Amino acid sequence: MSFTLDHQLALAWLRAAAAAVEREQQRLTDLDAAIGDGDHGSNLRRGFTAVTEALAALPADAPPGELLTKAGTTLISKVGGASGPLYGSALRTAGRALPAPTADLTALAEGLRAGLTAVQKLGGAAVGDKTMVDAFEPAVAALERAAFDGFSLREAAALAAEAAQAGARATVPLEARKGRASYLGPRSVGHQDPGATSTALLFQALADATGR
Amino acid sequence: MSFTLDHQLALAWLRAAAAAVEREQQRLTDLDAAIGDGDHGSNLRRGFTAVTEALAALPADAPPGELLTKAGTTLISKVGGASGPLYGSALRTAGRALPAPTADLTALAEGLRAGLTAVQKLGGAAVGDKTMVDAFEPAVAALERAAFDGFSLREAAALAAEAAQAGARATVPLEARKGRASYLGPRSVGHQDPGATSTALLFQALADATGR
Amino acid sequence: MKKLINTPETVLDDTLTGFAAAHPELTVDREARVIHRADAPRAGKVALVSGGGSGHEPLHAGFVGPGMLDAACPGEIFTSPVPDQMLAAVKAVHGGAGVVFVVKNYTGDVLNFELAAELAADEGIEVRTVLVDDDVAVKDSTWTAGRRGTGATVVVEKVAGALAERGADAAAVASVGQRANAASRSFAVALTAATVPAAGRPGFELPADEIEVGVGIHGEPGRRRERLRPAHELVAEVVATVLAEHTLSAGDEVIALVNGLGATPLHELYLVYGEVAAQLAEHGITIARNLVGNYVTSLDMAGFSLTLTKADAELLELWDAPARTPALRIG
Amino acid sequence: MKKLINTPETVLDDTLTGFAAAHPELTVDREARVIHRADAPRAGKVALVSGGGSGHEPLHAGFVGPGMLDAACPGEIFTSPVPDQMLAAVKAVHGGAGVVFVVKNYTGDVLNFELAAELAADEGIEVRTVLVDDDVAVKDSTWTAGRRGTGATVVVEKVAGALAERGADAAAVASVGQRANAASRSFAVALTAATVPAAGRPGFELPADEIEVGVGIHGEPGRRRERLRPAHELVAEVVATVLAEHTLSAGDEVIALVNGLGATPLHELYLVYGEVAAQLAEHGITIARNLVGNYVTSLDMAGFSLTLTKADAELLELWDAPARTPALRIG
Ligand SMILES: Nc1ncnc2c1ncn2[C@@H]1O[C@H](COP(=O)(O)OP(=O)(O)O)[C@@H](O)[C@H]1O
Ligand SMILES: Nc1ncnc2c1ncn2[C@@H]1O[C@H](COP(=O)(O)OP(=O)(O)O)[C@@H](O)[C@H]1O
Ligand SMILES: [Mg+2]
Ligand SMILES: [Mg+2]
Ligand SMILES: [Mg+2]
Ligand SMILES: [Mg+2]
Repeated sequence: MSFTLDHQLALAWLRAAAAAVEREQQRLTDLDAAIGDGDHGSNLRRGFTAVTEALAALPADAPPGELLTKAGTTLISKVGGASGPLYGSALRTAGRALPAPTADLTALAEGLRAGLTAVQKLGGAAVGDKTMVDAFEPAVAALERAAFDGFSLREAAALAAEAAQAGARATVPLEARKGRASYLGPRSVGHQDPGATSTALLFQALADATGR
Repeated sequence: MSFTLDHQLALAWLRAAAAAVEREQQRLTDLDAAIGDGDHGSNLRRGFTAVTEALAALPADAPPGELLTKAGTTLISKVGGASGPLYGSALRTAGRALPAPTADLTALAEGLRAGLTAVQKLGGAAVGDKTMVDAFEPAVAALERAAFDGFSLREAAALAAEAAQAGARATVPLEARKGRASYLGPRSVGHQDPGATSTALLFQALADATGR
Repeated sequence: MKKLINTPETVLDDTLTGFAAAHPELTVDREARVIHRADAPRAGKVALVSGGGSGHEPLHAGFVGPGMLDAACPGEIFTSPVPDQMLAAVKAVHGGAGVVFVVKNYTGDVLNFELAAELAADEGIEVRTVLVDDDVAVKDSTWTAGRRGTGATVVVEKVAGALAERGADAAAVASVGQRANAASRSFAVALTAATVPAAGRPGFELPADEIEVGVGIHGEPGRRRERLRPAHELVAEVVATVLAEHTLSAGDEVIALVNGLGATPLHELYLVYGEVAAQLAEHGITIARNLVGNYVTSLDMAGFSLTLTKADAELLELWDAPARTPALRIG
Repeated sequence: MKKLINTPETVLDDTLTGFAAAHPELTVDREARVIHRADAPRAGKVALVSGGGSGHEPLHAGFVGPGMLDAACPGEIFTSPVPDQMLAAVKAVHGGAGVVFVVKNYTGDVLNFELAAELAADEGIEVRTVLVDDDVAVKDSTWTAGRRGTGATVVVEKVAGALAERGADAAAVASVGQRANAASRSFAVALTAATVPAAGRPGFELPADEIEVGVGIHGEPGRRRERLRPAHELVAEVVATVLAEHTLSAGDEVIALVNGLGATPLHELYLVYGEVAAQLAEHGITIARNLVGNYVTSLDMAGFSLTLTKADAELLELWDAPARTPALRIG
């Protein structure tokens, strides 16, 4: 169990994320097929397979920020679609913002806030637009609150995972205003956003990694 | 009730044929879809619709041969496919062979034999090849036998219709050697030939017309 | 049945109307149902005329133009045209140097073109015929209807059209067409059945994981049903089937046509072409020229056909000659 | 799912292998996933680069060649390519006169091309972008992702390509592309859904007598579901929808594209074109140029899109300029 984000934890997080994406690939694709183009699962799978390989090439003492940055640039280079640049920029920006050799909860929350800002700058989506931002924002907010309240990284990660999951579920009744689902207009209502769903997986992966 | 084929009877026959084709169009098409290309019903319907129109333009004293010839050339001009030239040549050849102003049973049998010969010359099919010849041949043979035995035209037509029908049914177990169905090889077995089926309709139309 | 049509009865007329609107560079006689070059008749040029049932677009109207056909006669869907159409076409394009018919080997086409040739002869116009019979799914025998005409039609119309354009005489034009046909073999595989508008439902029912092997272009079932396999394996079977009925050996060059049957996405056809090229290379056979796309289709059937024409210097030179038609432009 | 593929994972690579084999006149860098003109880079010529998800063939690779694109970057099926591809393309074709990207307006394409433009700028190469957003099924608004890019892409790539070929500078090439896009509106109707290989089943289920109206080219459902009606009525709705978002009036000329979505038989497209031409004529609008065929597809989706580009002398002149590409040859 880690109290700060170090190399080990960052590696465990990203590997858990890759495993979750692999496991949930079909579900993500099905969600995307309903209101998008049916490739979100295979997109992220391709991306995180490459991330796992890229991380293996990094030195064992690489700081966590370097791992996140590497993951981000790899996603940008391998995924394509909307989620590639968005997740890629999020991780790259977060990674660059993290201190070395380790990041405490406050630094992690700040880094991920920077990552979220990058996503919003690139994609122009606000909370309620039915995108990954709807899961990302509450998760980062939960980390920030937990840091302020003095929670442990492990407790904070669990809260963030819960918040992301709730945010993803909350996209169901929304009408999409960004991404492909927005083309459907009112017909996008009643479906959970695939990107918000994968964001929830990524925060659950962090919680799982801190819990080990 | 006619004892010879005159203008009236020829007209009634061809009209009954047109009505039968109209009525059985879907069945002919379905049979053709199974072992051919699914157009036999619409082909003959298009042809006999044109025949009905063309006959209306002939003078009321036109001999039966002229009606059959007209029907034949009309089918050639309107049907296309394999059945157009075959039925068209059969009727044209038969029509040209018929005496004027009326034809007795013997003359009719001779005329239709000439028509059948034209079909076989054009298409190269023998009995057993699973084509219209399988219904045409026994029908003509029945007419010839009936003429020899001194039957009336009406009795002869009924026998010919029966023979044609039996011939058509007998195509079911055959493997096609001519026409599109031959492309299927052994898979053509178990289906009734559409052209033999329409030939049976045409002889039934003659029987119906003589019976009125 | 889902189709972009008005009524099954008007499909051909409505299609011709659209074709005429889209191609003002050609003359479309909707009454006579003939499409011909606007500059016809060309004095002294052998006139190349083809036609057949509709539903195989762009065949044949899409190949009318300088360097290919002088005229095309479209029949009803999957139904050979009638002799009156061919006669009208002959009269429209005959330039005094004779006429060559390109006829796909189906009983209906053969008979109707035969009758048309007789009618033309009655008017003093000599007609020669090139019969196309490349489909090895059908065994060739005098006891049957013989091999069907499919993809090779494009090759025949291209090379015969090129030679006619150069002013060769009718015997030479017919002869090179016959040579191109004799040098060609084809085979097709269907993933789905075609639906004839007038029939209203597919010609056959195919389970979700099965294909028809050895199909023709008229929606009829093929020689047998098989499981769908990866493209690599499927192409291996198709290539082997074509080569078994061909006279190709290592060192030979071919013109290869990977042809979509109407509802096959282009990227799949390219993928198939890649397999074909690689597998022919293993046999030492080089693809000198190729076409990948929808050329001889079967309405909304998904699947492909492979046509291999053994090439020689003359055929390649005629293949490369300019053609300016709606569906094929070369040079 | 019935497709002529090996595995869903290898579809793009296998397709590229086939495309490379079929088009030796182009250079296919399978490692970098870039297709470019064999004579690139051409010193002093503005390089026109496009790309997008695969599954829309012949877009974009089919439009690489003299008179149109210098390079194309194919992404995975329905997935925008990655910035590394665009950067590799830029490096391969940049001839010192700048680069113009043609980008269809989808979040993924826009973001990835944006990142690529930044990477190119880092290497000192200036990139301009033409954003294509012609699909009126999507309301244009800053609060949404904006209109999608569909059929107009062909028009933009044609006219911008023609101007680049003539040696115009990057600003002029981008500007004429933007002008062609602004003059274009499109709308699409689907009869069947597309199946993404990796998904394995159709994007939506459509009853036997219903269609999706206002679909895009990524298999997504449209704005609403309707009964299939005769082509005449359906085209009337599509024409009215396009005209309502257009600035056309009687006397205007257009370039019209009746585009198949991948599994639509060509004869149906011609039939639709006939209706389009007749109905536009009723509005006093003349079709000056047309394309009828599969140009911007959506895998195995059946249906069509209509694109109308308001024409002027310059656009028509650029349209008529020579193009020598696998999928479009003009002049
Ligand atoms: N403008 C945007 N801002 C934030 N997230 C977005 C935006 N557009 C799309 N997304 C997210 O991306 C997800 C789709 O990703 P993916 O399917 O991989 O890419 P694509 O839509 O290009 O096929 C959506 O579910 C949504 O969460
Ligand atoms: N060579 C032939 N000789 C006699 N009849 C034939 C021959 N070829 C085909 N037929 C008949 O024609 C029928 C098919 O007619 P039709 O469907 O109208 O034409 P097509 O086969 O050109 O579509 C077959 O069922 C068969 O009876
Ligand atoms: Mg997607
Ligand atoms: Mg038939
Ligand atoms: Mg037929
Ligand atoms: Mg996508």
